[in-house]
Amino acid sequence: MTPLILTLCLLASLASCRREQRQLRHSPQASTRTGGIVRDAELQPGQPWPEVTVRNVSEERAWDLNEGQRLYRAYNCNGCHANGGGGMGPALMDESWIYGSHPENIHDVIVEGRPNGMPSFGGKIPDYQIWEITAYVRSMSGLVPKLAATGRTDHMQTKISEQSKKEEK
Amino acid sequence: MRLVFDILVTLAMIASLTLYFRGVRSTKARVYEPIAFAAGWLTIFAALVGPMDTLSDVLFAVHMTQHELLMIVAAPLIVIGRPMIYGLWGLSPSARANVLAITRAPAVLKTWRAITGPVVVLIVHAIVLWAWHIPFAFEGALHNETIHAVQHLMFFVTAALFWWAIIQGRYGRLGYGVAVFFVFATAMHTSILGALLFFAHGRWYPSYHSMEDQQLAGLIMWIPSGLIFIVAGLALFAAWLGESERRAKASSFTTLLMLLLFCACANEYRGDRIAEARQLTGGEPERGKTAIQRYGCGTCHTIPGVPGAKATVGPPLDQIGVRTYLAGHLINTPANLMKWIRAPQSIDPKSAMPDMFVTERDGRDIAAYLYTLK
Amino acid sequence: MTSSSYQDALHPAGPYANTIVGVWWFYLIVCTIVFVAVWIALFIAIRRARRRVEPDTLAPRAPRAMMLALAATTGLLLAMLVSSIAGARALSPQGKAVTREIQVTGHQWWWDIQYLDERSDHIAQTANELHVPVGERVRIILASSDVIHSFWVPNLHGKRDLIPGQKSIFVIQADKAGLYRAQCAEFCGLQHAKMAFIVIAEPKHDFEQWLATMRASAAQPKTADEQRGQQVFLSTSCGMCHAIKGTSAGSRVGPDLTHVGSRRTLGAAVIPNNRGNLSGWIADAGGVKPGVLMPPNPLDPDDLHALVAYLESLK
Amino acid sequence: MIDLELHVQLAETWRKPRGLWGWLTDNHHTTIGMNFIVTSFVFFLLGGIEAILMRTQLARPENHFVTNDFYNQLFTTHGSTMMFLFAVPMIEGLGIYIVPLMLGTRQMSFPRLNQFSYFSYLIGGLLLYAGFFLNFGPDAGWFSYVPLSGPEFAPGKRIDIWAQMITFTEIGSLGGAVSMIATIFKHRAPGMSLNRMPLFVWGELVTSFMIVFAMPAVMVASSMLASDRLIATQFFNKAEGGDVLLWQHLFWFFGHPEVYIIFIPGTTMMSTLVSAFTKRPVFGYVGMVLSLVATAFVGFGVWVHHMFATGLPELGLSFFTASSVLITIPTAFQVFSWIITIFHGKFIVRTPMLYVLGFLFIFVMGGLSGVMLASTPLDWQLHDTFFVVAHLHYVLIGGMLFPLIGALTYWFPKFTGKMMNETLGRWTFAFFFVGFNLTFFPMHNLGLHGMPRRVYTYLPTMGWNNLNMLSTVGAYVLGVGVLLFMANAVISLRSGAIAGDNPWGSFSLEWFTSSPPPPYNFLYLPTTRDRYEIWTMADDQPLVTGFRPDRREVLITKLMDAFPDHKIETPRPTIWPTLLAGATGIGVITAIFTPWGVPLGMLLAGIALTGWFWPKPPHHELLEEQP
Amino acid sequence: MSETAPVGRRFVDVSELPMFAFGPRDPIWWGLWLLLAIESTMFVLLASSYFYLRGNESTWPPPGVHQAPLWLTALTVVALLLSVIPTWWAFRAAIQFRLRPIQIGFLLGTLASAAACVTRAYELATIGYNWNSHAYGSIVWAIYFMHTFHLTSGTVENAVMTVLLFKGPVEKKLMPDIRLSCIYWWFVVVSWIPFWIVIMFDKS
Repeated sequence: MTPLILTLCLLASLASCRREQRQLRHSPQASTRTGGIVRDAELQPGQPWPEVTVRNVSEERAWDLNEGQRLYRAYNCNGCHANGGGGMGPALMDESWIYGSHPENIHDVIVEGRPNGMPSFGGKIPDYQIWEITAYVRSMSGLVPKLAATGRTDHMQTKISEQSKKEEK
Repeated sequence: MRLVFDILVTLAMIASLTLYFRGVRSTKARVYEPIAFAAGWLTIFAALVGPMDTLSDVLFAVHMTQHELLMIVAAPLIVIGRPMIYGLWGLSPSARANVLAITRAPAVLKTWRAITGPVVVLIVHAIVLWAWHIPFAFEGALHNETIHAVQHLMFFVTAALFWWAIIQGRYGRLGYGVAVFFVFATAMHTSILGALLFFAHGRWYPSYHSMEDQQLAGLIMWIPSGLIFIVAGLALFAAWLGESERRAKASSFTTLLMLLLFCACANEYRGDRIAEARQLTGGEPERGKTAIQRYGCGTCHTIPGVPGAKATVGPPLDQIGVRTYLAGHLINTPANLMKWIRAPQSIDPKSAMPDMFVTERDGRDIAAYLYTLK
Repeated sequence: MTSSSYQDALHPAGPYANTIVGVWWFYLIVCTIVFVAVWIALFIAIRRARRRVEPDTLAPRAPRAMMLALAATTGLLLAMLVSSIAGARALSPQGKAVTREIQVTGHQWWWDIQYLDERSDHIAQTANELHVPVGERVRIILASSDVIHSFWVPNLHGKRDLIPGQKSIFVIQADKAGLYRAQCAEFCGLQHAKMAFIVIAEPKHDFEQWLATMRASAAQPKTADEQRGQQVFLSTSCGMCHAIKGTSAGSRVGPDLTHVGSRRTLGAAVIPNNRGNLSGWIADAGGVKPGVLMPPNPLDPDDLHALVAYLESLK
Repeated sequence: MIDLELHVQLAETWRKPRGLWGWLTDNHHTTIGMNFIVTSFVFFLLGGIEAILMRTQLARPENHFVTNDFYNQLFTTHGSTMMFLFAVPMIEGLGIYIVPLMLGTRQMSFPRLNQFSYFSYLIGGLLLYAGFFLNFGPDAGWFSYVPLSGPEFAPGKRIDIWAQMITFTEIGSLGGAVSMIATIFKHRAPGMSLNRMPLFVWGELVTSFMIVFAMPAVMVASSMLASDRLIATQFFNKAEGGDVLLWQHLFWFFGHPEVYIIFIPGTTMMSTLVSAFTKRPVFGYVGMVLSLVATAFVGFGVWVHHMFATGLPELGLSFFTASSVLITIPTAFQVFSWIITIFHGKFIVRTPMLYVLGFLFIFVMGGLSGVMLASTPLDWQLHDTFFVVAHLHYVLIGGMLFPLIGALTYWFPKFTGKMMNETLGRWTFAFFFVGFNLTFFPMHNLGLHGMPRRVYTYLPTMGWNNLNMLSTVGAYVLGVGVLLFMANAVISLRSGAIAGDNPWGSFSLEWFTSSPPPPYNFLYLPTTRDRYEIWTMADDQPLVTGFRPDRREVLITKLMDAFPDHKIETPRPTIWPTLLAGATGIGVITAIFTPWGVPLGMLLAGIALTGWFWPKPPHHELLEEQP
Repeated sequence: MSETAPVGRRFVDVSELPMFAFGPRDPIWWGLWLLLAIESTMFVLLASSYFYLRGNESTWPPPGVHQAPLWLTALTVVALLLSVIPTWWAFRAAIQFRLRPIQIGFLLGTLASAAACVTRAYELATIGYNWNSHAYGSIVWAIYFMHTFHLTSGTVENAVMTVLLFKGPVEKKLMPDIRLSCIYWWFVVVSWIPFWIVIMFDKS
């Protein structure tokens, strides 16, 4: 009986480990490194960016997503984007993405800033936090694994929580 | 308006007191019964007339104390005093007969049974208690004397019914164990209401201005009242244990064996039962039935087969043939039953059952009839 | 005062803690007597029982002994109850005039402290260091920005929870000048163990002087090093969370650093404030407090030294 | 010869299935009771290991034995384990095993409900430990205060696991309690009126009633928490009209009675042991019963004293202090009763009696520190410090674990037919007693000297170093005591002295049959006429006969006087309750990940219930339509 | 075929005792009432939470709350109340061992309870707020959930009983269970009334 249970536990651990992982101490490298793709220029003529997919591990970790949510408020992202509904800045919970919806696109937008008001946060926010915010931003439009998504916050609810009934729009 | 109510209350109370003590004089009451009644009566008087009532318009805590006095001090005390029996005896014989005629009407009896049913009293009292604390209702009572009077009446009456069911209804459907449970359940919901008042962030009733006042009112409902409930619950619990011991003592094993044999042999035919009853008592069941009507047993007891015998003053006598005890402590033998019918006070001086001067022959016949009830 | 008694309920330094300690000793004495009495009774019982071969029938004295014991218990309980209620009454903040109002807000895992004033520009803001004048009643207004914390200065008073969404009022008073340590007493997450602050009770004069300093804006950097430090502060991530009055840094996410150089401790009273600790804290706060919300800051060494110099200059 | 024949027939009718299948299907109360006892003991060991790890971490200041994150999981899992997976199930299991024997019956009222309860509890426990071993053990403390345990500050599935574990084990406790109450009311041997029941039975009865009224509160609370986290309800979100303190009210409305749920049976184990080893009835039977009932009653009204520091309206504090210290009086009555009983009895020094003395030392001290904590001023200073940790361990270990180990030693021959080794037993006690006091006494001082509870480390300058080290050493000594107890159990099981039917010469009916009891418990059911039946039993005391040996018939007696009333047929082994527990388990665990778990669980449970209640071929009297 | 007495002892022979009993004599009666006690405690705690949360708000229910239409909710209540009548017949007939009224009572009772389920489903679909809208929504939905759970399981139980009764053969032993089913169903009915009143009419 016991070996059976143990085996089951081990198997389950393979499936669950990442979502519950909590990185409580971050290396200095994670604070400085600026993203998966290093580019030469901020603006590039011609075709849009090639879609290079970067795996943002923060998207798979509930803790990181929750940190993203906290930082989103702490760094005053909601000042312009509100709670994802948009205001001075564009809405983040709808389907349209001006600069692409992939993690590296969003990451780059945060690092580099964009015309018409989006400041550059590169060097101001540690890189790992940018990835966390990226993950959270993507979670607002349901682009991350649902099981890891953040819960509702203990604040006024100005948007529908990631995990709640969606048809109430 | 207030004065009118004060006068009305006072008059009603004096009337009730007079009636009760007339009744007490004309029957043999246990010592503590009139005392309890008088104490309960005084509590009501203190709560409804005088400074407490005046203060209750200004101070919620006093108002709460007033309600608690009515519900958990006065009501049980009055119930212990058995107002219905003595009140009845306090009436003139003709009035008594009239009242009895009314109360013995099947509709009245049915209603009475329904509203004093164990679960019903619990729920009704709870509903009344909670419903009156709805701000709209409570405020209404504060601003209108009539509504206020209705509120107090409902508090008192449902509480009295509650206590009646658990204290006096014991030989009927309720054992003390259930009583303990009901006291516990009522203590729980009352204290939850008190706690809600105490923890409320705002004032429930605009007429009372102070937050502390409301908190104190909640506390009074919660803790001192809870204590009274605990004491009542423990007393009932002790009574439960005692009753269980009394019941068990009688079933010494000879009786136990006899009864089991009895159960096994007794068959369904009434003819056999009648023969058996005759054999046990030497009386005549059919004559017993008419004797029962003649002596008025049905005024207090529910007796199957006897027309109109549906009362709940005393214990119901159905299946008395298979009971272990009579009068709580007397082993159920024909001799004991006859003795009990003929001279109850010789067995239990505190019994409310009156001595009706039943003749020897009638006693035998009544016993015979009762023993056909299985 | 030894360093080991600066967070200690048995070394009261003010009237409230004193009241509590009074109740405590009374309770302790009564409880000790009860405990000893129970064991003496038990000892006698065992000695008697050991000598016996067969159990005896119930002695008529037993119920009386029980009644006596219960009566004694009730009496002692009443005595303790009276002392407790009297103590609670003495501790009540109601109707007590105070000289000052301080708002303490709990954050995961540090304390934001504001000295309230009618004039908004007179509000002094600091963190993890509470100064109070000796011999004066101070009203503390407690709030929380995230989870439940608990404000507890054992040498001055009992504890009071900081509950999100509600403000509670607490009055403390220190009679002896000195330094007392306070610690969060309600489990609040990863760094609950290292969420402390210090209370400094000082004579009124010193206190007023200190408060005046606190109200002022930050000192301007004087040396080149300090100037470069300020530059670093404003251009890197520091300003995203911290505020320094008089500069463009105004974020309220982390503790206010306007007078950080004058503080005795860092990281919510976890390490003493000195150059070495400050540098290490900036570089990698998580090394001292794993789970802390302040990220590691791998600054260029020169930048780091300049930053430390600047922060130390903020007296 | 007739006896032998009857034995063969009954043994066939009541045969317990063996092996894994037997474990899954058997519903006899001795099997279920033993399952509960063994499982909860395993959880006790796990909780103990967590405690040792925590003490190791705290042995020195700024220790790096475990991380803070893991430490938080440790103390949360430790508390939850000891409260929900050890104490209550152990008490229920012991009751399920012993109470029917004490009552002189062959089976409990609802055997399948018991079976369902056990497997619910097991699944709940496994769920918690699956989470713990997979690095998502809950980390918000065993009372999981919101908002720390809420959706914003506790991301991931850690707290969901905790909340669902609570729901699950509470279903188990409630089922066991219902079954226990019905059994005690209706299954007593003829003649065992209510006030002739052994006190242990009273303890189980009162505790079961408390479970019925207290556990729903924590189920409501944990469901609210889970739905706040999973479907974004707003029960505890102040900004949307919720309330943080609502959680504390609901939780402590359960949490305080929970303490009495745990220690009331402990006190009645004490009464049992005191009687058995002084050879005389406990003084003041009615008073003892009333004490239990009074404790239970009052226990529901004092939950607020856990919240003195939350800034409640000041007006109420004295009221709450007063009502809290009320508990002292019934408890004091019990303590005095035992002393009076010892005074008038013999004093037989056997291992269980040592635990009685240990209880009196530790529990009295714990009770007194409880009186201190009920005082508002002292509570403000002592609340949430190590003083509270010391107090609650003095009360719970003193009040429940010491009597329990004594009672397990006392009933070990009943379970196994072998005696436990006396010498080892005394050594065990010595390690327990010394280890316990060494561990927890210094914590009083630590609390007074300002050490808050639930800290994973402390600074070296705080002056707490020596006391903490002492406490850690004590924890290891206590751990050795537990190991000794287990060793003793294993050794005694293999080569202990044969016990015989009634090795202690004790009084209640569980000793009226062989040890261990046959699957049908009693060849002929006994009748009783006294509280201390075996001591006063007449030679010609009647027995009960007349059951069909080919069916599992059980006698039902009347509530008050235990007069034989009717018989019922109890079910044979069946898999369905286990499957129902599994179905509920699937539903509840799936609900952690998707709300669809709820309908899924209901569907599966519906299937299992259909199997459970599928009509069997009728073999009782049929109803015929009357003309 | 029953146990015989051991030689040389007195005995109590229970072989003639019946195999079932009604009311408090029956252990399952206790089981049911204890279950009801548990469920009532839950309902009471939910109600207490409702009133506790009520104290936090100045307007209650919060602005913008639209309840299900009153007539629809009243329809549920009416269906529930109507179901009491046939179940009452069954309840009475059970102790008299008369099969036909029990069958009819349960058939009609099941129909009424199924009707209540249907209207309840419409009710839930028309509630104009969500459980995540605010604490009011959360607690009211919780109450709805708890009661609907009991409503459904009560209806299923009624239906199963009806099937068993019509399918036969029916043992006499089933009669106490019939009465207990009725009691449970009445609990489902009665427990809803106060909540219905509170949800529909509690406004400030």
